[in-house]
Amino acid sequence: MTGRVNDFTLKIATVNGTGSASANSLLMKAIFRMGVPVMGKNYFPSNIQGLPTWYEIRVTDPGHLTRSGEVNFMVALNAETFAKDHAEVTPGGYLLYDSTWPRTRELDRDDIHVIGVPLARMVNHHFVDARTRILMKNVAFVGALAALLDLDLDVIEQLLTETFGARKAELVKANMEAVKLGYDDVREHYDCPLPMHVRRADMTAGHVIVDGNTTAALGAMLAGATVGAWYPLTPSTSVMDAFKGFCEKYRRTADGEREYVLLQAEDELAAGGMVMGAGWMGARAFTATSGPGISLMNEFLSFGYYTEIPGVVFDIQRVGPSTGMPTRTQQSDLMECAYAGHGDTRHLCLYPADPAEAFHFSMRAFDLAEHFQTPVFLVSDLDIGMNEWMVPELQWDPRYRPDRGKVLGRDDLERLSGPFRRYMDPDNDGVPFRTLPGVHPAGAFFTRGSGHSKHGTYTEDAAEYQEVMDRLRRKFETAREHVPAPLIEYAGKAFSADGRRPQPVKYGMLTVGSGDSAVREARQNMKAGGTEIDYCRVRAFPFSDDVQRFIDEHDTVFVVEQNRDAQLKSMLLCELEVDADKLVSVLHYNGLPIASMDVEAAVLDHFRKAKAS
Amino acid sequence: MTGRVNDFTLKIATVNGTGSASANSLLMKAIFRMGVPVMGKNYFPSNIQGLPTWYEIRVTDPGHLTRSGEVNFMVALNAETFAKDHAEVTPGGYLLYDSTWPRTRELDRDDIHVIGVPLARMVNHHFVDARTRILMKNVAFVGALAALLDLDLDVIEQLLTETFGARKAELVKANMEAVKLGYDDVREHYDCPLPMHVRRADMTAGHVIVDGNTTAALGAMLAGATVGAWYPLTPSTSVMDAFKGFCEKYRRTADGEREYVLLQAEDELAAGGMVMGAGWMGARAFTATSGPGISLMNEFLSFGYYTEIPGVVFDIQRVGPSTGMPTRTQQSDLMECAYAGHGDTRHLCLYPADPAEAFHFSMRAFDLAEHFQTPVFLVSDLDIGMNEWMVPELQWDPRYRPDRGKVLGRDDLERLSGPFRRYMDPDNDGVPFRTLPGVHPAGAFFTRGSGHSKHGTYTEDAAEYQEVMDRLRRKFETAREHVPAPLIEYAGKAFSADGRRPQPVKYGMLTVGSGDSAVREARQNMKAGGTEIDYCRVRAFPFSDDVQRFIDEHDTVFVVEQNRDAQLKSMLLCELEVDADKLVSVLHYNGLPIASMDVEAAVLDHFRKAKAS
Amino acid sequence: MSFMKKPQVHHAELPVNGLGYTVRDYEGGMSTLCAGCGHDSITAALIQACWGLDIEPYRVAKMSGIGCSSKTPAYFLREAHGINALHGRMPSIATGANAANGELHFLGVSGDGDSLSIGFGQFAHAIRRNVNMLYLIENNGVYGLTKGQFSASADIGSTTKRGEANEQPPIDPVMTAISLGCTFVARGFSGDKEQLVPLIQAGLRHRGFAMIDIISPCVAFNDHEGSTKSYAHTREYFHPAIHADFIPPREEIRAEYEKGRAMPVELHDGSTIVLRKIDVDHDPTDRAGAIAYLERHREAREIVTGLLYLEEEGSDLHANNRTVPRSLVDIGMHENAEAILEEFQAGCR
Amino acid sequence: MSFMKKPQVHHAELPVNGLGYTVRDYEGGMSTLCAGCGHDSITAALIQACWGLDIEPYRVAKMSGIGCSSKTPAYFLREAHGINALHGRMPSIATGANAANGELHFLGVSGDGDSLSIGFGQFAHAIRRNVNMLYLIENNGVYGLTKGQFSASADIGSTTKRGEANEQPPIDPVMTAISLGCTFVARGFSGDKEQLVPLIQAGLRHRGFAMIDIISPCVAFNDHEGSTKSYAHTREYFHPAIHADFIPPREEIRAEYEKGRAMPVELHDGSTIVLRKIDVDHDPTDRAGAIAYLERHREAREIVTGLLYLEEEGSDLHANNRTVPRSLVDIGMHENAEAILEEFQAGCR
Ligand SMILES: Cc1ncc(C[n+]2csc(CCOP(=O)(O)OP(=O)(O)O)c2C)c(N)n1
Ligand SMILES: Cc1ncc(C[n+]2csc(CCOP(=O)(O)OP(=O)(O)O)c2C)c(N)n1
Ligand code: SF4
Ligand code: SF4
Ligand SMILES: [Mg+2]
Ligand SMILES: [Mg+2]
Repeated sequence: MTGRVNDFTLKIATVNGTGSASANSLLMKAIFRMGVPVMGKNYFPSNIQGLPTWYEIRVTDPGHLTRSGEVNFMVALNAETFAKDHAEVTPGGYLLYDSTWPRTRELDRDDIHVIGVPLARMVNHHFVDARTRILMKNVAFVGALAALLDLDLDVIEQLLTETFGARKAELVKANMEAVKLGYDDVREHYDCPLPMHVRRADMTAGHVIVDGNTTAALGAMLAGATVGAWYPLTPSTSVMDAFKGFCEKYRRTADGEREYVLLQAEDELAAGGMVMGAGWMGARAFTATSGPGISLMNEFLSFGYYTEIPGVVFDIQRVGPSTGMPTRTQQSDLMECAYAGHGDTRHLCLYPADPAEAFHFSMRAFDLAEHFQTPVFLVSDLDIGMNEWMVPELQWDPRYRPDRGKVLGRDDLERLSGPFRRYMDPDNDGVPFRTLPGVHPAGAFFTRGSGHSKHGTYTEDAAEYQEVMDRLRRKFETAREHVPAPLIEYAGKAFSADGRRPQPVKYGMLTVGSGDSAVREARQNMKAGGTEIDYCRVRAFPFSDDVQRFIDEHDTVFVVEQNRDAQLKSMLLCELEVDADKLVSVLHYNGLPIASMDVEAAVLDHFRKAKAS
Repeated sequence: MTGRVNDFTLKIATVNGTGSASANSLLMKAIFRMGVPVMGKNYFPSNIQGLPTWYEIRVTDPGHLTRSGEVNFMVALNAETFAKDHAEVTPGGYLLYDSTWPRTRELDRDDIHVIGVPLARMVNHHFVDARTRILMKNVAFVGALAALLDLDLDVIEQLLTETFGARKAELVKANMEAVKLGYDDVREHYDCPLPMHVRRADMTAGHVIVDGNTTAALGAMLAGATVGAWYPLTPSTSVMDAFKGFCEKYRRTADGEREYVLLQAEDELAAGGMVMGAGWMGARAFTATSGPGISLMNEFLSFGYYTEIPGVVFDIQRVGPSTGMPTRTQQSDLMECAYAGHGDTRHLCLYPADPAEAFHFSMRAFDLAEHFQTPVFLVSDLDIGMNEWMVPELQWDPRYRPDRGKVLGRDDLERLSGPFRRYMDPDNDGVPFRTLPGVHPAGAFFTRGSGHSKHGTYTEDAAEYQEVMDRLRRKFETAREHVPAPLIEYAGKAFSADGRRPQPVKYGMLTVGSGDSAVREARQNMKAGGTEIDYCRVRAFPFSDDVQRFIDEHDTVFVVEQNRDAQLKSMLLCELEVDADKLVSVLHYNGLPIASMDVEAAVLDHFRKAKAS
Repeated sequence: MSFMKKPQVHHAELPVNGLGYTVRDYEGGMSTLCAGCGHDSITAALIQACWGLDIEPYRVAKMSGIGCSSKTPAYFLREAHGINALHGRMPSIATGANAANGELHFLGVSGDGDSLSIGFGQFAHAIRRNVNMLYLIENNGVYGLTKGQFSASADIGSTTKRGEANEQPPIDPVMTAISLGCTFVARGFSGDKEQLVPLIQAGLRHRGFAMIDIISPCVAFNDHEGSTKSYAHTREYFHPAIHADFIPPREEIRAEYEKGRAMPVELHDGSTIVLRKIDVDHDPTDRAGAIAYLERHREAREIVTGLLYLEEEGSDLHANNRTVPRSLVDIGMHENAEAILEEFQAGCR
Repeated sequence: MSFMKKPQVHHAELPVNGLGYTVRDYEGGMSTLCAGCGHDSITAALIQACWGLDIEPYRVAKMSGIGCSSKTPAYFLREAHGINALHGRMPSIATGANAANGELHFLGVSGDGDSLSIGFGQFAHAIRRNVNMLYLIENNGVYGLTKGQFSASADIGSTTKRGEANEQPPIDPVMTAISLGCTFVARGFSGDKEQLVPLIQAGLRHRGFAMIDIISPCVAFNDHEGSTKSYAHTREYFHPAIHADFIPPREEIRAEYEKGRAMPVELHDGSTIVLRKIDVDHDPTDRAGAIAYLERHREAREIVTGLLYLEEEGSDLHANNRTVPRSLVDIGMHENAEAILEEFQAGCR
């Protein structure tokens, strides 16, 4: 662990509400600007001020934008968690602490390098105002790291200038002073840079740093969503904040009138109803929430399924059950989203893996909702939604046209002979025609969550009821090949008998959403160790035939997911024809994003056990 | 279809709000009193007055207390549904109608016997008051049937006397007059009794006629439930009406003080919270609801699971999704109940098959809830809950003692050294100790749905969080062998290799809840046709090992359930190690209780197809 | 503007309105309610009110929750789109629908159970948002559809058919609405169509949330002696305070009003409501006064009816939002999406 | 009665109450709220109030919803069982818990978001049921925990930190509670402990639902200029109306009160509240008058504080139910279950 140039993990332990968040971003962005791929994960507490918070930065020229699972450099600035943070450093790694308060007794490991910087002392000496002192301590450690890791001070200054803008030049100056304090002190006392450091490269061109809630919000706006309804709930709140920001910029007429309505509902149940109301009226409408909100929307989801009203629900998953850990990540709403609501219901779900896909799937969700006239979930999570990710630049597809689905307009209705019948299946795809309120008298019908016939009339008749339910099931089957296909990668190069795809190897690995990069790194590491594994990432529910085939063509498929109860595996078993023995669960559910090491360890463990038995 | 003595189905079509409900009960009870097994199913509309309603009575000395699927005698008194009702009669069967309005044009079938009785004319002639005329028309047809089917008039008079009591003797008299009107008219114009009729027998001794909502309510009272909270919702409302009735009788002190509290909540969400509040305090508490209510309780179910608060939820399932058909039956909340709530949650569920089991499982639910400190579902349905069933008399087990679970009392806490730790696993069964508010200062802890450690303290720590989640899963595993075992019956007599159970045949049939009797009759009919099938009825979730074994030991298992999406089959696939090919779904979901014919037809169809391919 | 070619001479005997429609054109499906149910009378009043206002039926959005009352939108305006929401959740559906297209007439029908029990939160918050709609509570003091349990509007001491007395204080929709800032608050009685029709008309024309609490007896479960929501009890304690005469835009105010007793209020569309004080004590434009007046009469158990509070200056959801004055249904596409995307990403490097 | 052998001489310097406890014995875990948060002051007032009433901590049930305010029950009475319910759903938990065992002291802490947005329905219905509990709303006009969105108690015109103005009328918990029939309604300010402590004490002793709306500024998100829930604004518009002096049972009323300005009200446990009128206009036992008074001051934007409405005769949930006067936790077993079963079945043949 000495010469890890451009390939190490740095973790910063501080207290929230002290300005550390901006210091951490600054650090991450500086590395990015130096052309080196970088991953950032924020582990913040569920309060406003005073609790432990961590930020993990992985500098990764191999491009593994995921947690490795180890920490090579710890910046331990929180007394409360010092012991734990100290213990977490990998042997051979580094620990930086604020030596204003020497911790000689606690520093009892001889397998790591300890760097003491008297941050508080220097900063208090230099700055007067109390709040400034707190904030600048965090900037000073950035300076220390800049020296140790060989970060470019010009880049840092440039970033500060961009943040504060020309008008707040004095802030840039103060911040740079703090940077210098740390920088100079460390250069005075330590050999800089360390053998583990950052070296300028050219690997981040064509990339951006974004979070998935912002990209999802942008997708919603560009897809034409005009009504958003929500209730604040971590970690989904920033979707709506971002949506509002975009709309204020791009959705106001010259004289300031809004071409959108954002409704802060009284709770998630009402937010769900608002989306249904707007969808019934014909607008593209959505809400963003997390597990507790989905629970509250269950009745409306059952309603939306049965009445066939479009609407989009962003579920930014967090740790459950119940209030759980609101600021930690998990994939534990997979089943709830797919089958939400009482009665026989099933919902289309899209599973983005990163902020780029969150953007594209967000747009896709609106198209699918209107095409299939049903609530559609974008199932994201806190890791995708709130962490800053380096992703390839988002591309706009100039051919994009919204798919508004089968809606009879005024002229269609004018030509209609006989009454409009809402729930027929004219095209044999399970998708009926709909009409919108206020367009034409001939389009009128009564939408109800109670029993209805294919004509849209009230019914309690067994056969009439069943006919509609059967069509709904057919509609869902149609969707199977309309939703995003899984992403499948084969390890081998040899082609299968039919020549259409490479010959599968013995093992497959299947995951969903934010598990992607950890699985990719694990695969690569295992390949280096001689084990080849094919890969499938499910991107939507219902599962397409490709998923079935992928499972069929492998002896063993590792199903990697971030929940306790193997929810993805359960859904595969429910929905496909799968031999249960084949599927081996790799489960991770402690609230931290899954690390490549977690995947690797589980798979290797399985091999070991399989060999032993 | 002539000489079907004691073995036929009678169906009465009327309009609701006309007093037909009591006439139908009278009819059913009279047959029961004559010693002949009888089944009654009520298909009533979701309004108060004026819509079509049907009542189906099966007279069944073979003891098939289920719908056969055919109607041998139709009493068609509703003009609106006359055509349909007329068409439904089995060839060779009978149709009785009110010939006050002759329907010669509509009576166009020559394969059935038509009996016209001028009910309205006779009744209007005899009675003066308008409301009495409406009511008595329904009593008059009972008289007509009494003549045709050879029912005992004394039994009818006795039943009327019991209903109205001595104080309303004039009502008994009026009713008997109406009965006689019908009776005499028919005897005058037709050969009575018909070849298809009732013959006194002695097959109902030791049986009672009860509905499952009443028995479940009685179970709740006898299990010691002291707090009930609910919001009116068909078909669950009568659980609470019955509970109240029992408590008013048996739970008031000499001076009228109540030893229970019944809370009519403002909605189901609040009802769920009230149950949790009472459970936290230590009382046995429950709610009764149906699908929409479960949807609304999702957040609290997730809370109850994670905080480990006992509580019982009766889900009297009706037709979904959404408002669906509130007065029709279905088993479409199976998955929602098992996995209700966001995050990794799973709930104990009990599945009674009839009102007798509803009684026993209701009591059991309270024991399990306190033993495992978790919400427990009693998953019943409208068919069990609201229809009158003939069942063997309920037996009280004198050894019954409530299982209040691991609760530290005042003395335990007095002896406690060190702080109380809520979420440990002292007995290695996943079940921690709990304490109740107000008992002792040493028992205090803070219950929260947010992340907590095994000590019960707030945590955002990955390992501490996971530890609790893992124990919760262990607790669920422990429950597997504590919940009611499946009921398994083998067709064969030969014993298996280990001598412990009969040798299985090739085919198995598996069902849940109210599917029981239809499957039993189908099995018996198929056996007569030469096909033997073993039988397993799942009675609880989680599924015990016996269910796994049953599936393992058969080549094909028909999974019979009353929903569209094969929810039971899905759960079997998720929870057990099952080869999906083995399970063949038999699905019925049109809102009527499944008939034996539905099962038989589906199974025979499968065989035919299997042979063909 | 109508799309439908009306059969010219149907119902020749019936008068036609400004659009050439007869009241028949405002009807809906057959009611499945009990004979004598108050709700059916309200349906009739609604039909008449809409006919009288020359409203194009298809430009109305009919909405309801679940309950006997909530079934009624199927029984009027067959050419209007309708939606039966979930129990208690019509306000959120109405809010979303109105947000999407504020150009239609929004007409919500609810029950006392639907609005005051399960739906109380949504009801209150729709008022706060001042969603531009007419919201009727068909108030019978019970849950009709689930067979007669007390609702939250049942008065203390009111009894069930079996004689059990309610012991909890009622939630009064009128008081609630006024204190939550509702800008149009009225109470009527299903048995008094003459009073009700102009109230409905005024409510439909009011810009903002107009709430009318309508006592509407349930003959099946709450019309017995001992009930305070029966026909008999309502008639006995009926206390009209402010009569509202609705006068369409640009029509002259013809009736003669006693001085000091009539207040004309012009609505945003040019129509006028003449508030005729039956009870001089009450000034329906003074919120504090109205509340005090209601509270005094409540203590006397009187059922005060009429247009009880009116504020025509409030700004509705769209005014607060400064929404463009048209439907948002087809508005959201961006010509310059690619540029927007690039502008955004420029800040992410 | 206490089970705990208290270490005899700890905190020797602190005064002890009737049970021999010091205020330290009423404390809880360390607060994790922001320094300066109003909620922490309320916690301190609660501690002092309970100490002063000689309440046995373990006989209190502490309950809350979700929010910064709802975290506070972890910071006082460490010997009491506590429960953090779901967001907005504490009233139902409290109702069920109280139904199960009405013998404890029930103390609920909520926020304005928790009670007036998501929880408004439950809040209203717990009032209707008159659950015997003290219910505090720590009212800061924002959602603190989710970082500063407006709550339903935000006043029209109040601005966010970024300057956006709220346009929806506020829900006033005091007005709401009175009009829903709440029997004890007060308002306080986290910055005025002297007024607050006796209000809390009176509320704890009141039989029935006692609601105290406490303005409690959020220093992180709503203490800026333009906010109407800031310390500065609250102090400026603070208008004490009725001061409550709480006097324990059998203690003599010692203070001298100006004639006509003091009203002693005896509570069910023999303690007394002396209502001291600061504002002679206001009679806190006259509901209609109280409402009118509040409405007038609301129009003047004044924040009226004190014990604003009190009715000591109301009957609570258990009184209405006629529950046996003891916990139901262990009561439900039937000696004669077999006979009951048989009696039932006798009617089923
Ligand atoms: C979630 C939910 N809970 C319960 C019900 C059952 N339910 C249907 S209508 C109703 C009450 C209706 O009362 P109200 O709104 O006063 O209407 P009314 O029938 O009296 O006109 C109830 C409880 C339901 N449909 N949905
Ligand atoms: C169902 C649900 N929705 C949203 C949230 C997120 N949430 C937590 S606290 C809170 C608002 C708290 O506001 P308030 O009650 O005023 O408390 P404060 O923090 O201001 O004291 C919200 C929206 C949640 N916990 N649960
Ligand atoms: S039950 Fe009552 S509310 Fe329902 S239709 Fe009948 S009379 Fe009307
Ligand atoms: S955010 Fe506001 S309410 Fe929350 S702790 Fe901080 S100051 Fe208090
Ligand atoms: Mg009602
Ligand atoms: Mg707040």
